[in-house]
Amino acid sequence: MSGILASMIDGLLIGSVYGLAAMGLSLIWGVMDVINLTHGSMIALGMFGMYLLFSATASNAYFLLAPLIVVGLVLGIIVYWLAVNWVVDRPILMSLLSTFAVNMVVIGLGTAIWSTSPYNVNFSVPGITVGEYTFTGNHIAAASSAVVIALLLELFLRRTRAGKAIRAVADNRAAAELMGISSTRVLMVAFAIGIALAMASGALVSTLFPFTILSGAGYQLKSFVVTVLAGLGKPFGALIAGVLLGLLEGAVSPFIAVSWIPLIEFGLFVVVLIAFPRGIFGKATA
Amino acid sequence: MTALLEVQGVSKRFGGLQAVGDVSFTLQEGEILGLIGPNGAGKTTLFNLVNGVYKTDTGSIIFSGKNITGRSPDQVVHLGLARTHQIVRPLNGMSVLENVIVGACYGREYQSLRAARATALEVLEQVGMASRANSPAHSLTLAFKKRLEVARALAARPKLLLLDEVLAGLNPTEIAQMIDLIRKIRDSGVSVFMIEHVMQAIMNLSDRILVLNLGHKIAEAPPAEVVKNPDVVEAYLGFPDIVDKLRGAS
Amino acid sequence: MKRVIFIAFLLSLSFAATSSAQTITVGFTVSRTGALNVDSLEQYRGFELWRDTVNAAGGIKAGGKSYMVQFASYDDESNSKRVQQLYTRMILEDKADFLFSPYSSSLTATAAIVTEQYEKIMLTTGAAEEKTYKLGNQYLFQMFAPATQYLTAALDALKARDPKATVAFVYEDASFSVAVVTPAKAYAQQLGFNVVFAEAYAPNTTDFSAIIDKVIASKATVLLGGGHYADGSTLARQLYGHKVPLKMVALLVAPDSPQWSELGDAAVGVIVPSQWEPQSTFKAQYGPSGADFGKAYSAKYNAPPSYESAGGYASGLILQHAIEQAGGTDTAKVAAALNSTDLTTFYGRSKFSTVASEHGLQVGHTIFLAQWQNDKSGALVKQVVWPLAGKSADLKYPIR
Amino acid sequence: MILRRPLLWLILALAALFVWLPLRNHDVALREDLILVAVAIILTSNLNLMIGYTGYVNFGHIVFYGLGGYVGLYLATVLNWNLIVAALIAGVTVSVLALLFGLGILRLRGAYFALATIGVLVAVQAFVANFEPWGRSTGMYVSFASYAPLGGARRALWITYYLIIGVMALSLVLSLGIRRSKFGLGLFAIREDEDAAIVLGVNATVYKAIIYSVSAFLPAVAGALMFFKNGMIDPSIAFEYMLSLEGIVMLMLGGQGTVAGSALGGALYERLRSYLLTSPRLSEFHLVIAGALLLLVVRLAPGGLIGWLYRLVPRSREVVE
Repeated sequence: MSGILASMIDGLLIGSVYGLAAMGLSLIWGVMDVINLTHGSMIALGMFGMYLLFSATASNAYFLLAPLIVVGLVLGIIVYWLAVNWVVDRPILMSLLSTFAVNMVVIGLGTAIWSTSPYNVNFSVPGITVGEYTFTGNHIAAASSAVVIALLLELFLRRTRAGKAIRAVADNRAAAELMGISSTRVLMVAFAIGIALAMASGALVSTLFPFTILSGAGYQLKSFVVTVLAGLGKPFGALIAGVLLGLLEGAVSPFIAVSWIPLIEFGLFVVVLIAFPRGIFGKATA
Repeated sequence: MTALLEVQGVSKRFGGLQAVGDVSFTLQEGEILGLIGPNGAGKTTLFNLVNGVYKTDTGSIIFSGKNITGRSPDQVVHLGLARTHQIVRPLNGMSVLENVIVGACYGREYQSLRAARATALEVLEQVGMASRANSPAHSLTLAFKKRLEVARALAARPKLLLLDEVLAGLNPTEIAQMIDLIRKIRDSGVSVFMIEHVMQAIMNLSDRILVLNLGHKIAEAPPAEVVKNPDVVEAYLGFPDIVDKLRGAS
Repeated sequence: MKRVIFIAFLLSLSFAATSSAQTITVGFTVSRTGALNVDSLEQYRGFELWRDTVNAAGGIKAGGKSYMVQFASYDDESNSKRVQQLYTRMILEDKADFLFSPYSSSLTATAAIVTEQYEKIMLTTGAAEEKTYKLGNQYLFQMFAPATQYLTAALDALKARDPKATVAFVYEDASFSVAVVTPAKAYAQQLGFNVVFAEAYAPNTTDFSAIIDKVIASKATVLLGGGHYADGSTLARQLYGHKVPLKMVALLVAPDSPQWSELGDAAVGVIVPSQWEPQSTFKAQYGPSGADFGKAYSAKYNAPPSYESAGGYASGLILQHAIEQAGGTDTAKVAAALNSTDLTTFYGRSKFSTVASEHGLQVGHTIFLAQWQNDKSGALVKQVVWPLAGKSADLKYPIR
Repeated sequence: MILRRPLLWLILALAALFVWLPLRNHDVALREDLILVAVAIILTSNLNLMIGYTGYVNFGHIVFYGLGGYVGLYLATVLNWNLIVAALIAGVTVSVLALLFGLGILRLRGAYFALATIGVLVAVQAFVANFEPWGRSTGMYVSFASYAPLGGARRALWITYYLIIGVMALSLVLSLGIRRSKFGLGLFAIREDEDAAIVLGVNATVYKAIIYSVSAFLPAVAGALMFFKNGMIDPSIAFEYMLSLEGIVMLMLGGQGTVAGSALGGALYERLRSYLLTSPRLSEFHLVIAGALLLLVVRLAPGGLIGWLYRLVPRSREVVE
């Protein structure tokens, strides 16, 4: 197997986890026009949530996603009432600051509890070896879990009443309210799902890499890139954009030092923002 | 009389919609030119093309002897073409006076802050808002917000003023005051190009009227001729009461 | 939080005990938070154990007086931004008489600017990079063997076992590891090794798969590099997870920590260049023996000491020795005593360069290689494998 | 004169106080505290030019500080230029770069602009981390010899302190000057309604690019001075995302859009952080406290401390503005 192919498969696997992380950000942003700066800390909480649950139960880490998603939904509702409900429709700075404040509190509490030392979830799934390259079982399991969660979300949004309400509010809140949809409740549910997705992606990352309470920040930045590439409010687009970003990383890394990748990624991010403010998959018209 | 504004074959398309198609007209110095047409006729789009908010697809716009096609709104203001917005856009966080000072500072004369302040006070006096100079702009009633729009545009010391439905939403007393104001403005030497739905007013004020329908010009004539124009009557057929008003006004 | 209260408690105890004796204050910052926190805390424990041992014995006795030791220390958040503010504060407000360095070469470089200005002695530990000692400092004394030595030892050991090995360098792009790898690369070529791949990764890297794919493609059989604990342990885990066919892996700093054994199978066979190992059998001319230090440390912290802990403790010993030689705490006299120090403690030999162009550089201490091996009972232990004279086990090569 | 321009005199008095306080007892510890306060004020007041005056949320403002530090340190220690010249050239270089970046990303509005500024920050950091002449991730160290032209390290630190105080005073005077200028009025118009401002004749594209570039200048100069004083620079401390965000917190705390608010917020927040960091009981909770404080300010007093003061004592507005 050639190095570049192996590298791209690795990229594809990790890319789906980026995509899952970005879905939460994208959903919230698209539905309520709030850039959720608690995203990074929620990803970190997902990591520590997995760590605690795994240490307590020692069961298959990927089965623990379900209870963590529930925790995420509850946490999302709390954060929504604490910091988000009153900034919807306020200037963008307000929502940025209020979510950032929650982020600081969470990081601060996390630092007090866990310090900033790295933690690991010592769970491993046997990998697949092709020639001299081995793809770890954890990567494969995490990527599959991400895709399954993404599909479930897409089904929820397209097939259920609540999902349709979320899409209606995202599309045109005023019109949705006229049709009798309680937008506050819809926003709360969408926010809670966004947080649950962030936590789920954090939980998946925790099975791949060591993490500290500060680790969420890097994934938050990646989520921004992915969300912008995909266009706002397109959660499934975010998954695809995440995979593409992973593939891109995998495709270029054999040819340049890995430390250049952030420059390429964020350079691309700025260029795409300027050239296609609605995202590559967004509508072409302004 | 010489032509102040010459619009030649201007078009604008949004996706599949021809918002303005091949419109040409001339506005003479010192004239009040009215612009009417049913909803969606492309009136505000035409304004946006004239003052550069939108780029034209085809055609040219000559203002005061200069080709201003493709120039941005801020450049157009410096040449002496100011406008108001159909939906008022006060600078909410600032006082009434500051709003008008912005107009004066960045208008045709590009006045200094000190001169602009004097101009602004003068203009506020002219539009009858001197007593509200220090009120926050967001606290005004709609009628005063409309006057503020006019005041800001006037403060730019324009040669031509584009007024976009400054009468809409006002009560009869307020309408009378505004009509009076517009006359005074014209008398002070500023030409006026105005969109209006209040027919009685526009018929009375305008020297000539331009009628748009579905983005195309269907008439350009003095008020009395416009109401007799069969194309105009047909365009308004869906709105019989307006036809009545047109007739009544003449 | 508990730890803070505990320290406050200890401090108040030492106050109570010393009301009759004089005190000296030693200041330093600790990275209680941030990327360096594992390594920095181990170093701190060394300081702490030294202080408690000294105070329990009635303080440092010099010039007919006893000096009880107290600390002034703050969290630097693993970030040099506040280091100068905090060192200035310790010097001026907490009236620190002597200073220890923060952990890591870059934080130390920042602190040194302040300590030099105030002509305060700073013993640096956890700061192996040499550049700082070549800037004309007068009061800086390095406890660690300098960075150049770290991987040259590993290359010597490799040369003895497999002169045809192909070498890859994968290392953190940070002051310390760059200072280690740059001379090591040259040395590897000098020894005739084929260096097939070399890449620095950003500090905080957690995903090494791209680099690992490149290492596999390069057909390297030996990997040298690493940086600090967080990245080094991650790299080792992922090398293991991707089943990279390597015969030897030597990483900086990280494998020395007792926490390394938590890596399980991924830990096996990894070599670490070390400043000190519990198995080392130096004849201490001064202070405790290695065994006594290890026992006291394990009793207090419930974990074996790492070389950072030993370095921390040894800094205290060397300072204590110099104060005793100087007969007091006068900076000039203590500095003179440090300049003429040539002392072997449990930590090994310590001697500082007095050449003007590299004043304070450590010239007495040398590097060990330690390797994680399974002992007869299958437990993971760290064995000294180099230099051959001091080995406690043979180098396991290839790893598997 | 004082009655006509109270704030200008207040700024000069503040600068004089900053100069006098540590000098009185030659109190270097106080100087070290104050220099961080001064830097906080410099960053906040220049950030205010973008956020408070123009309404553009810049999340990557720290990029100017870091780049200034790099250019300045490179000129002062590698090429051995005079410190003041190096700092000024750093300021000009970064301003020119900001102008170029600005013309690109200022086409974006609202959240998109905010995100693009994060992108610029991370991209620049990644570039510098790979840039060989600037020492890649390892950064650059100041040789002690570099302090010799200023009369040794000890004097050099005092000199950089006074220069920083000068930059602080300049930042505040600049903010005040812009606030009272026609240029400032144009910026406020953009902040309130950019499209309306354009129709009123404000050349928003040029104005935004200019203010973006201007808001880069003094932070870059300060960066050059501070990293020279710091003795080393590396990408992680030069482009600290967290510090950039804290700048916004400080601004909100004091009150965006006002000169006094930006200074007050910068000073208070920095003192609070320093206090929490060195207080043994609270040091582990400094982020929690700062975060909770921010949430309260945003929620209860969105105008910040200054806005709150104006509401309590309306007369104070006339004095302070």
